[in-house]
Amino acid sequence: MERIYLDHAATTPVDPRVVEAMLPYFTANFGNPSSIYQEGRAAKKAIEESREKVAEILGAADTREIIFTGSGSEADNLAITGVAWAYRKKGNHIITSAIEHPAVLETCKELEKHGFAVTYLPVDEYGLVAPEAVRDAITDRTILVSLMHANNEVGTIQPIAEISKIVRAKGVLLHTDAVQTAGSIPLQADELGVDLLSLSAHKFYGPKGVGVLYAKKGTRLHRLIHGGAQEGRLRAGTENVAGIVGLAKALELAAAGLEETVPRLAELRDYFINKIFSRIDHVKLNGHPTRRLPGNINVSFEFVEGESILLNLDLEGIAASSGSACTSGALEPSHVLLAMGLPHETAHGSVRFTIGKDNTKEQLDYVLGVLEETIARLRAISPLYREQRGRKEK
Amino acid sequence: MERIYLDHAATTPVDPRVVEAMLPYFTANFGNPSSIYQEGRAAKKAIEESREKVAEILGAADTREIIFTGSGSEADNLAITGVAWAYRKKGNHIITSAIEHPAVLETCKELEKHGFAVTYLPVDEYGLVAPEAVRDAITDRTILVSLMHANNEVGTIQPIAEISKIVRAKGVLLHTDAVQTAGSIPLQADELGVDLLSLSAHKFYGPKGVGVLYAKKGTRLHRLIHGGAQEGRLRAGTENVAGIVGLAKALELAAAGLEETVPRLAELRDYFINKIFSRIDHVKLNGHPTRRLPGNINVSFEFVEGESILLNLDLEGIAASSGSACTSGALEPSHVLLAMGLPHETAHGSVRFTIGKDNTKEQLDYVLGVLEETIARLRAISPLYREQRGRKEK
Amino acid sequence: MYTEAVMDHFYNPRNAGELADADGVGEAGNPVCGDIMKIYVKIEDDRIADISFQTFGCGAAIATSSILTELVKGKTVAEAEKITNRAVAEALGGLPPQKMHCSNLAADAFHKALEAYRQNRPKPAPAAE
Amino acid sequence: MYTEAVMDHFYNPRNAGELADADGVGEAGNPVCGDIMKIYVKIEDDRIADISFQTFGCGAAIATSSILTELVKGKTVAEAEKITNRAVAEALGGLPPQKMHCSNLAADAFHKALEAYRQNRPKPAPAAE
Ligand SMILES: Cc1ncc(COP(=O)(O)O)c(C=O)c1O
Ligand SMILES: Cc1ncc(COP(=O)(O)O)c(C=O)c1O
Repeated sequence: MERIYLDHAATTPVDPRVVEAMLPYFTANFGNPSSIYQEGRAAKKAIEESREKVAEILGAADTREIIFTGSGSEADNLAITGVAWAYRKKGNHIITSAIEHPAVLETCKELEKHGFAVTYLPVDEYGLVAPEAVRDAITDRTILVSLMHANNEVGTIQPIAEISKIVRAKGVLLHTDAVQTAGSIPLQADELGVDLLSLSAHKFYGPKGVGVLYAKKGTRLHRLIHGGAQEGRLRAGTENVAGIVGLAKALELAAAGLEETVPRLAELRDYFINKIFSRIDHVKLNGHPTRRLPGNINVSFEFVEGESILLNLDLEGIAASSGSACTSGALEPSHVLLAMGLPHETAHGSVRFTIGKDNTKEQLDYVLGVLEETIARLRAISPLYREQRGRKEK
Repeated sequence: MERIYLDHAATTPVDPRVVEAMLPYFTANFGNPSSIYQEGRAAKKAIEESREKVAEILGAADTREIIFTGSGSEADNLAITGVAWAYRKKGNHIITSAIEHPAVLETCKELEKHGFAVTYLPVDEYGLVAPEAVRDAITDRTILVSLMHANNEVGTIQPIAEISKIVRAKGVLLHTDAVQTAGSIPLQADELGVDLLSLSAHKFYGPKGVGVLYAKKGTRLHRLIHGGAQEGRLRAGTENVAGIVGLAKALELAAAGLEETVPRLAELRDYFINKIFSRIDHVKLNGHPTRRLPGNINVSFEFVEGESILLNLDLEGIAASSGSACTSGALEPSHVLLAMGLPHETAHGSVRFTIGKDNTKEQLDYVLGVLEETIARLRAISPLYREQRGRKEK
Repeated sequence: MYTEAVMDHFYNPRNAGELADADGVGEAGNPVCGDIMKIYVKIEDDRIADISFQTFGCGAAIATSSILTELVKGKTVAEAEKITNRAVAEALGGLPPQKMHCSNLAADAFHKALEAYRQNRPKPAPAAE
Repeated sequence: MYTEAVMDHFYNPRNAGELADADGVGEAGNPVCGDIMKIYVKIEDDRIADISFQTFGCGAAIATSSILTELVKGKTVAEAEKITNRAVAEALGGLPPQKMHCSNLAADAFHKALEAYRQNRPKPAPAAE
């Protein structure tokens, strides 16, 4: 059976053209970029050309603003810890939101142990941070605001450019975790008005284990991984040359395709959402109705639990994900859904489908059929559904 | 012209069998190991099988002792910072040596800013740390001793097993940076008696951008990169699945080949050293005459500067490296050579050749010829050589 | 992640649904945790004559409920009562560690159903001396 | 890393060696830093009639020494004296940033050689009034 992969927010397959671009850097061009001889210079050149590509696509003013890291998480850690320690004398206050990725939240929690104070801003029912709440939270001790560009679970896109005006007017640095938006929607650091921006190659058909931190010129950063002088002394360790080349190639391909993919995926997304609502009752759309990533569908099916839905879909050849605690081995369901005000039981029943560039309408139609059957089957054995049936029927 | 690569301590080409093993994890098996569906489970399985392989080869008692990182540098940083913060209540003293890799030295320097005290032990003229010096340096505030297994520049192999007895008797943890020994000589964490051990795939024909920290069961560690629950909560970020598979495959191939490569490389090494000494005057061997890595040759050619030697060799198709300041853009020549007592000018004239598994005696003979001419040519224009010539002639 | 037995019971749950004329109903878990199990029992001649379950929860929760019904069906109450959550997990060939606590509650629900049955049934007439 | 001009002057250095009958010798740098340049000049009719260099140092150090000798050879002392380290680097099509300071000392050595020449030569007789 052909598998249908609908979890592109989790990771994506590497584009064959990206693999092709990477291959020479494993074998023929394997030099260490720090070496001065021919093999080293070739590797260095590959990295610097990749840096130029990435800088151009992100609207960076200088190639030195691009720092290659070992993941999106590392980029987030470097941005937040890096600014925290570099600006410690100026202040100790950081502002973020309740729905950030753990790479941001856990980094902030860690800094709290070292004398930093962190404000976790709430979000509304759609997952939006209020710009005024950012303004009100800033004090004269605030050194950094870190707000994600789009949420990985519900796809809500934050008004970063608007928030930037407030943050910059107060002379505070702004970081955005753009791991979900890089390669998915147009993304220009200068237009967004951010000082720091993280991304991760494996979210846009690039390899796993390589990310970027964009850090605007003049932003001081303390490094996270100490050692050699690589990446402008901001990230030690022999560079993952093949990975960096792959990241740049993937970002280039994604950027070139955006004009076509954004509207197409958004159309598939809306088609899928509408069909779910017309075919299944007691469903809730999580996230914002319009300000959401083109490929993101996040719905809660009441009276059933998310993991069991995923298992069932998986058996039918479909890959999707859930904010249920059971899918992550956590005790609590998704902190994002809870922050948006969902009751625990509804959060447990959430399923996220994220469409990628190769998904088709036919695949979605097949998924809809399986989904309808799955929900019916699981509701039939759910003690919660039975109780409800009398009260409200479609 | 066929290039002759003699800088295997800097990096190695990825073995084609390793590339082969990695390829499926870019495309067909691209799932996120945290996902519960088929694609995710396959990726998870690949990581866990790799972990088992690595654990077995390193003599680990439990697969959970193997933590995959984004580089050798990250493994070093995680070991040292991780132990420092986890044992902060027990003490704040760390012991290391003056000849460690920057990934260790700079991490220690960073910790000094956070209230830790670090002892940098000296080495003798061969680059050896005296076990008694370790004993004498340990106080009741000492929480960690970090000493490299073999030095990357001069190849000197430290008596880690002997030092372990002293360190463990005092109830102190022992970390070894085995980046240069993993895949080069037999390496068993249990036999060495270390609690933590770092390695990096690109030093043994694996990919760049992936490393391992072995951390013996019971060793508490504070993580460096915060976020998701990957790697037993010790290293957040979506796993570099292809890289991890490549690392394990490369280590497996290296381990299987050791019995054959160790004596063969040592023989080539000694042949090369002897020939240099018989053909070129005013040469000094840096490092230990016998306790050195099988592939390492480090010599100083007096009256000439290392970078100019490398440039000349490079023009003749040969890749080697140097402890000269000029090759790294640093102001000082190699901290390793200076710590071993070499005068600055001799350190500037050092050249390191590191032989790999595919080098041949014929290649070395060609290199010897070029080297002889190069040294003669550069000495002919050196103001230092002229002055010396009268005094001491061969 | 899951054994074949878990997947089989998840995909083809045995004895799912309500039991209209149950002698006892027991429930364990709560929706906040994401797992609720309801077990219905019918007792005849001191035996588990019929049993069914309803479960809101993950694959493990559904599978443990399903296999429990198979494990105890037809047994005497005294015998059936000995079942533990651990025995249920073992019958499935094991569960992932993080599932052992939260999703493995079927035996608890079953014990509550038996308790309810005891509460409900008319006290037996005292035996003639 | 290096321009073609640097590599050319490194590999085929011009005017390398000692000048037996030099009118002035100048030296810059020191072995601790890894760069020493020695410039020998022969002056005739107030012109740089001959010039040579000896250099211990990296590729950039050798190349700057070599091109300096070409740049000033044949010029009048007054003209040649205007040469700067920057001009030497430019004549090579530029140097890597980290090489600008430590390895770009040929002009300094040359200026010292001219100074030595002035110190050495017999003072010219004062012009008749
Ligand atoms: C001894 C030693 N430690 C650590 C490292 C760092 O490894 P990586 O470059 O993979 O970060 C290296 C090599 O660069 C090394 O030789
Ligand atoms: C919003 C967001 N931030 C950060 C990350 C972390 O990226 P990585 O897994 O490459 O470390 C992810 C994905 O895992 C993400 O979705």
